[in-house]
Amino acid sequence: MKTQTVYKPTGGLTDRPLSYCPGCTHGIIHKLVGEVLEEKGLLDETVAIASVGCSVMSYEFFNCDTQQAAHGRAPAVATGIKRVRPDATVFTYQGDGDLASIGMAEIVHAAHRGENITVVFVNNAIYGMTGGQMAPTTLIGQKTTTSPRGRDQGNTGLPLRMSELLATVPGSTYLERVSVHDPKHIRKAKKALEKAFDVQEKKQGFSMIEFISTCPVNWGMTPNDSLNWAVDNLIPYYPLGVYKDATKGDDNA
Amino acid sequence: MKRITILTGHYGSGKSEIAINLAIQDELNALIDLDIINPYFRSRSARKLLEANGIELIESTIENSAGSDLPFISAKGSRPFVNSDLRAVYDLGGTKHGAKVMMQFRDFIKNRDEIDFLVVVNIYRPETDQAKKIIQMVEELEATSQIRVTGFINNSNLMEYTDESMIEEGERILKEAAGTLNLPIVYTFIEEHVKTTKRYAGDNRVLIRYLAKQWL
Amino acid sequence: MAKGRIIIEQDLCKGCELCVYQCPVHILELDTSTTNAKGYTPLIVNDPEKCIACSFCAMICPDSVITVERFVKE
Amino acid sequence: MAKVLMKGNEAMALAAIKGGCDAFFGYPITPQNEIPEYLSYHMQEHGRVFVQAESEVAAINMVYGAAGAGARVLTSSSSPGIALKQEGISYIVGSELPAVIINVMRGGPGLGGIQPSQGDYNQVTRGGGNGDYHLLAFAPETLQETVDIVKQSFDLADYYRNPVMIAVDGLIGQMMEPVDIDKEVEQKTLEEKTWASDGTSGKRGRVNKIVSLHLDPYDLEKHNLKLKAKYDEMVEKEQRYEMIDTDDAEIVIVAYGSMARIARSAVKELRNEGVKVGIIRPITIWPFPEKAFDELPESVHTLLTVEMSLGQMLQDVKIVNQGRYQLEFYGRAGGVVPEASEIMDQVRKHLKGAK
Repeated sequence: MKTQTVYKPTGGLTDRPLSYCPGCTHGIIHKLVGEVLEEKGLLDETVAIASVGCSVMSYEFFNCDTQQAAHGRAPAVATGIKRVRPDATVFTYQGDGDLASIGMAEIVHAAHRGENITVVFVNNAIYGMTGGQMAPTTLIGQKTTTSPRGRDQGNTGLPLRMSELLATVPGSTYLERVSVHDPKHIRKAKKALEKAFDVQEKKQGFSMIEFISTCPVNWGMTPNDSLNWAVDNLIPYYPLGVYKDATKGDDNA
Repeated sequence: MKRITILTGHYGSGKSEIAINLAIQDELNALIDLDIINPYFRSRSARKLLEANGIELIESTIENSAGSDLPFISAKGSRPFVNSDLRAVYDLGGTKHGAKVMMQFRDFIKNRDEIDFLVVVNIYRPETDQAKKIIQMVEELEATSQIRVTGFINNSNLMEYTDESMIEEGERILKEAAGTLNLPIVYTFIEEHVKTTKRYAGDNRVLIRYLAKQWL
Repeated sequence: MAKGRIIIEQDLCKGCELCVYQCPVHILELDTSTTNAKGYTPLIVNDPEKCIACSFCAMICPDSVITVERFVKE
Repeated sequence: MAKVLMKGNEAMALAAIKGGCDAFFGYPITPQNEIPEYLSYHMQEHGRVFVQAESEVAAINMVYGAAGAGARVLTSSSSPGIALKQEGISYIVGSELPAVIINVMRGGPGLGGIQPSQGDYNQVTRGGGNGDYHLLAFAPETLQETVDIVKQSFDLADYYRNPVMIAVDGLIGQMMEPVDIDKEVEQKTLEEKTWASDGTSGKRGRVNKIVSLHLDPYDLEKHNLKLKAKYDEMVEKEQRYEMIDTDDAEIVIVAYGSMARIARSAVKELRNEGVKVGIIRPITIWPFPEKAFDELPESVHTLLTVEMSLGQMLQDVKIVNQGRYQLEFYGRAGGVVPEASEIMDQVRKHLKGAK
């Protein structure tokens, strides 16, 4: 019987097996980025900026030119590249420790300058690579190796909401928070990424897609339980949706 | 010479050296160094020399912190505007950014006729090597200081390489700018080593490099 | 009658089971009788006839080990 | 081409444009502000890039990005700002990228002061960032020499795929001097940057990766040895220095940058008095010009190192000296600029038969 391929691994990623733990949603997000770039025909004119964290090795996986950045500095590195190669498609791939903690100045100012880049922000509320320490995005009560009794507001403040924060920055253009916990949301997340790269192609400025992600190993859960935990705990604190769309003249969503 | 001379111009045009020379040569009461642009080579570093000549130095650093780069404007800077007995020279920092400090004193200036607002020009500075650039600079300086420029100082030089022909070339270009703006050349400053018998536009003065000598 | 089929890169599978939970027709499971080259218990299809070629398994798979084909009438 | 009168910082900025600098990323700090100010106005005229970053850390990482994309990039700062840039500098070296860094030194440690200093000698020559690395580091003396080196440095950075630092003290940044900005400088024959990660993998037919991560220690050691080979080449080819009045000298002053200018005045006066004194003036401070010390005549008995710091280059002089000469030191710190008379007193003190 004749067959038609309806889903195959994207050429946007290399053949190298991903270095992520079983069930980690980094892999899904990588795939979406690869698919969007491949489908848009942008792969061979793209520069990816890998960051520090579990995605430190992502330069091995994106099938395009890539530069590896120091912890938190990816938006500055992206700025340097985009300013001298304005026709290239430039995106950063950053986790929450990288973007929301050490790289806070770089992300805010890249948005503030309206850099015409796309940021893929992976928020799993924990430092994965270094062994499950508390991140700025860790939920109140969430136990990590540096919040062993659960994150305490009095000691560490409340979790940072980056999409909301960047929506207040006048220079940002498109901000959306998505999740990849089921096929329906994966489709939606892909649409969001397409939109973000559209914004860049049209030279409309700074776009960021925040992905609610998981960390089965450091959360101490099975992959599927992790997805459920994210749905039950992360999404209520980090609601999904478009936080800013200045392409519609919406400056402060 | 008017009672008050305010020196402005591009940085490196020689304002500070000229301010010190004028203060000493004309036995002025005060030199007001309002340079908020340069961290070194400011006329305030000639404090000892000025005081030895009985010239009060008023400057734009907080007292006892001469090494700072805080753009502090001493209230004492208004004295010559308020006290009509004082003869003084004001040394501003370079460019329109240096000239904007004059806004701080705008309300104290009683009689503009007592003030010469002179633009120091060295045509061997690339930013002021053509009449049109000099004219544009004058417009910018007037806009940020809110004071009308009353004349030029020709300080065209290449330091130890200066010769008569350079002063003449400076005068030629400066006259082109001055003619367009209908402004006089009030002084020509001539490097100490240039032994010339020629007469140049305006009052001819010898320039002694007090600051450069002090450092190197 | 199967509407399609899935092709699994067995040796790349990390046995995370996300696809197992997303499969609407419940035909996926891990083969706990063996381990693949990486040491994981790999994915198998226990009832291929029920596959509806919906691609949910492939979409959720973080390691891109699944290709989905739909049968088309000639 | 005719000379013009320029301020050091302004001259370095113009020299960078003449040297083919495509992009500048920086952050304000005294006493180097005229560099970004000049470039903020003039880079645009040449269709080039100027960005004032949010911090020195961001600026150097922008440099890293732009250099990785194949551009000729400049940043400038002063001592505490250079300290902040060390992270990025280490990455640039590790990824083998070219960049030019101007350091207009001021007094430290900490916030220090804004007066001229040479207190960054160790930071410049030993690196402040992590790992085994070196920068090709120049310490010019006059504005003409500074301008020539800035222009050349873009070629040198490209040739070695390594950052070049030009370390001048604040005096050189702030002083006025006539310069011929168009004076010809030696150029390198350079290869095309086929390694650049610039988003042209389509044309190139393969993807490029700019990375300093090598998780396998053997692999990383191999990478370090590759870098070492470049440093060895620099040590062999790039040592620059000037021998001043050393032919019959008994005492030789070792001084660089502004300190060498002051030493020159001292030597001129001492020579008038009949004192046999000369100067070794390092132009590169990394590699340290050890060859200069092999050129000294038999008549030399003492080396007097003078610095606007409390003895940092002195360590290199000690290493090179290997016990050959009596070593003496004189330094002022914190932004105090020694006068020629102080140097003269020191020389007199160490003459044979003195005391």
